[in-house]
Amino acid sequence: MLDKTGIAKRIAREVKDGMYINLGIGIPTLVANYIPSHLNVVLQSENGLLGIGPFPTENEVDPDLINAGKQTITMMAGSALFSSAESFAMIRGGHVYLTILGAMEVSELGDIANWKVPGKMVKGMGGAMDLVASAKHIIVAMQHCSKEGASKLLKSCTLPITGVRCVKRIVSDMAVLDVLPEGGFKLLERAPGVSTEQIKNATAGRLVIDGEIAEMQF
Amino acid sequence: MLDKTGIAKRIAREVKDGMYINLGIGIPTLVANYIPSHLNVVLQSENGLLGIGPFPTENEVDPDLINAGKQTITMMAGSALFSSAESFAMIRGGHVYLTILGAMEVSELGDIANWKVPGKMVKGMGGAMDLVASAKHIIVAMQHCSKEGASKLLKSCTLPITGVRCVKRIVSDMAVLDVLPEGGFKLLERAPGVSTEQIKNATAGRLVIDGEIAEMQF
Amino acid sequence: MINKVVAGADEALHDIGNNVTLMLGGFGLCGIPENCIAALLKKGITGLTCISNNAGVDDFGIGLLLKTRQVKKMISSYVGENAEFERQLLSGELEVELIPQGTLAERIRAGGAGIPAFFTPAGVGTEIAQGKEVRTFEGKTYLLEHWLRADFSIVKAWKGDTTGNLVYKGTARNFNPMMAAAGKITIAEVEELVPAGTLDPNQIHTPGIYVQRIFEGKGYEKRIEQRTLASTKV
Amino acid sequence: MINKVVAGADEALHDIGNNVTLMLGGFGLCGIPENCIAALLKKGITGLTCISNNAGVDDFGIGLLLKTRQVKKMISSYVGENAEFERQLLSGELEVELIPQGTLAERIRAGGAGIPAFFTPAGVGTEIAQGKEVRTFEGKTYLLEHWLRADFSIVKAWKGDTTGNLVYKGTARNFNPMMAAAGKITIAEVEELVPAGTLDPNQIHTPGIYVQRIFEGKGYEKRIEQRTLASTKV
Repeated sequence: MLDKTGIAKRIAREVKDGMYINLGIGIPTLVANYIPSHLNVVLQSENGLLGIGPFPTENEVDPDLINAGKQTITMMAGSALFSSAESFAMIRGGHVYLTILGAMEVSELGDIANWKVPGKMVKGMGGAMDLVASAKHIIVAMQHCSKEGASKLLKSCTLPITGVRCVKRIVSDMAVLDVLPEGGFKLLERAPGVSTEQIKNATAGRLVIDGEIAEMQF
Repeated sequence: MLDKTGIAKRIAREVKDGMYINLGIGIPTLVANYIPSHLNVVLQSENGLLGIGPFPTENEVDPDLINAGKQTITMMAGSALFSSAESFAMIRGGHVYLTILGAMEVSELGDIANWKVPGKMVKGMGGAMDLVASAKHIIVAMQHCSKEGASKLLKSCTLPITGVRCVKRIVSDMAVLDVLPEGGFKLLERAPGVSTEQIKNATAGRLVIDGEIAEMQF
Repeated sequence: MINKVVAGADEALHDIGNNVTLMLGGFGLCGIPENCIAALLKKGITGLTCISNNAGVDDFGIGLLLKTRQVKKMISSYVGENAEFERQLLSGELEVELIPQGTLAERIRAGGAGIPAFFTPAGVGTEIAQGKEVRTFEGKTYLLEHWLRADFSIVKAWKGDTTGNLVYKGTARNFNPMMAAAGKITIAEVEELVPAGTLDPNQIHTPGIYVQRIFEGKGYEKRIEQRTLASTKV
Repeated sequence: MINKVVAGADEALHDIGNNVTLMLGGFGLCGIPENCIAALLKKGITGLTCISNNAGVDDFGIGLLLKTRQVKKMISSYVGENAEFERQLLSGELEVELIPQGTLAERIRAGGAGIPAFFTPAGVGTEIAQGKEVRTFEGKTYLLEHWLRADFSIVKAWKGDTTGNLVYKGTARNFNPMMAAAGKITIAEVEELVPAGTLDPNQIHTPGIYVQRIFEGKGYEKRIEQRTLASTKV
């Protein structure tokens, strides 16, 4: 089983040279730490920045420079700042190639639910609905099952959804899976020490297993 | 009868302190020369400038600074430059209070025709359709009649129109007139030496004359 | 040029009454109009509909106006960073309308730009789509969304000049430029007010035409919600 | 960051073929991509659909491509500053689609921003409205207009950096920023190319994400259509 860092490390391997990427709050933010330094990628912050740099030192802290999670940040050389309208023009227009975000549930058709639990306090969708409706490629970072052991990879989402048929790939604590265009989770890799059988038992939606499934490499 | 300069001078009297104004090509451009210097007004150029200044001296000429008529210009202190999308956002959003433009015909309902003469070379509407569809107040500078003596203030336009029910006031070489909300040209002022009778004969659309009409003052 | 300068937040807000619709710039606590929020608090007007991406925290930003029950309704994309907000929402004292962030930004931009409605893909197939026109263009489905405008827009900039031209700094720009254009009356508070002609015309973020009143604010706190350092264990 | 630098116009246009749709920045002859126009001329590709506010003059700008009959169709708001254009139009050799300038600017902006359609008041009741959906919002009538996108967008900026960030100068900005965002491939030629990190991130007009290729142009003529001086009798 992967911990949060493990999920982030595995997702970092999906990053290719030249990509513009939006990282959601939580595990996705951690991905930035594991992107190989030889790759030239640009991280977008939907509150108005292309070129997120590392967290600041005490001296570098600027209250006028935060990411979408309201954390203090720095800028890379070659950054650009802009308004929220321009930021989402960029996202909606398909210019941000890859979106990495968390999910509470994903359906076998690629629907994602990650913004609302009815009966609990609702904080809002922020930019998630725009991001999942717009990005060319969407990777989800999530736990395969709830604390109670219930699968979060479902036939159809039980929670209110954030977007329809948009998730392309899932990296969970147990596996890497693709959402097939015709529906279904295609198992690509097992997390270290996790068996195909365990993944089968933890996946409520249709799971497609084609031949021998290798353990993931980092 | 007013010449072009006279029309421009009379229109300049319509300008009030604090106005943002778009001036069309031709006579409207001349209006800038006669706006009293104690008035604080800002001239907008739809190709991306707020704060048009006077024409440049030889040394000030900058090919990267032109107005919508492609003439070299200068900027006032406090100017702002922007894109064409922002410029027309400003116009469409009603932020530019007054538009002054030329017309080939105006109907008694306030329709304006000024972009196309069928059978002749068509140059395009430029920004005129956006301007007339958007400005809060529209003043037209025009000749009352064609060279052949045919009225250009009509019951309805014979040329393809630029906008419907948008003209509020007309300053012609013969008169100042308002377009009434219910339709009709209300005569407000006569040009020096022009009689009410002459204006009547030169106006094909419904002309409303209420009492004695004074000669215009400059 | 036209002079828009007023003495301060009280004068800028002199004609604002109960039950108006306000836009307030900022993302989280970054780029919020601190002086005007303090003046609204002092003025005590109520029944406000606030359009703002977030709702502040318990003791800062719009959170202050929530505590005093001056806000009737919030129109936002992400809220609930504070306990009082949650209490009022759950008890039904506060109305909340949640809008996807990009749709919120574009609806405000449309308000300023005279575009009454546009199509966007965000929220298709979700509960956000309920009651909205759906249409397919080139094989993809979109929702029709309408413009948002306000009685008053209150924005915060880094620098501004006497004619109302504004320049923002860093990610404090966020919703401020679109809101500046979407207010019937737009009030700008700036950290530094300079004479017309001082700012480079080529580098203006908000042209002065959108701003009716401007003043130099004071005592900016610029609170940080998540102070995260290079040395922080995340 | 990502390096977008190419050697020059020929390399930037290496994969452009016949019958593509091009956007070309500029208003009149102000802010036009002179180097790329020269390269297109040399390359001799034909059947071009050019989206550009104007069509140049007889011997400069897009007028050069008209003379060589490389342009099949112009989509513009104002054309006909040149005799050859008029001849081709009247003889039916050249197609022309005329669009109100603000609608043209916004349709291009929509193309880059992923908005397939929006409502605008320009052209209501005119021949421009023929075949278009008409709808009333708050008592005013609007037309539904669709986005415009291009296979290649070719823009001209004052300064640019190696990651594609652009800064324009004066009214040479005009259509360039929206076109930069609306091209599948966007090529930027700049008067001065600087290393990433040189331009102030707060003062970028076009963020580099929109630009795929950038180069420093040379020999800019910047012809003036109407040299009007303070001393000119207008």
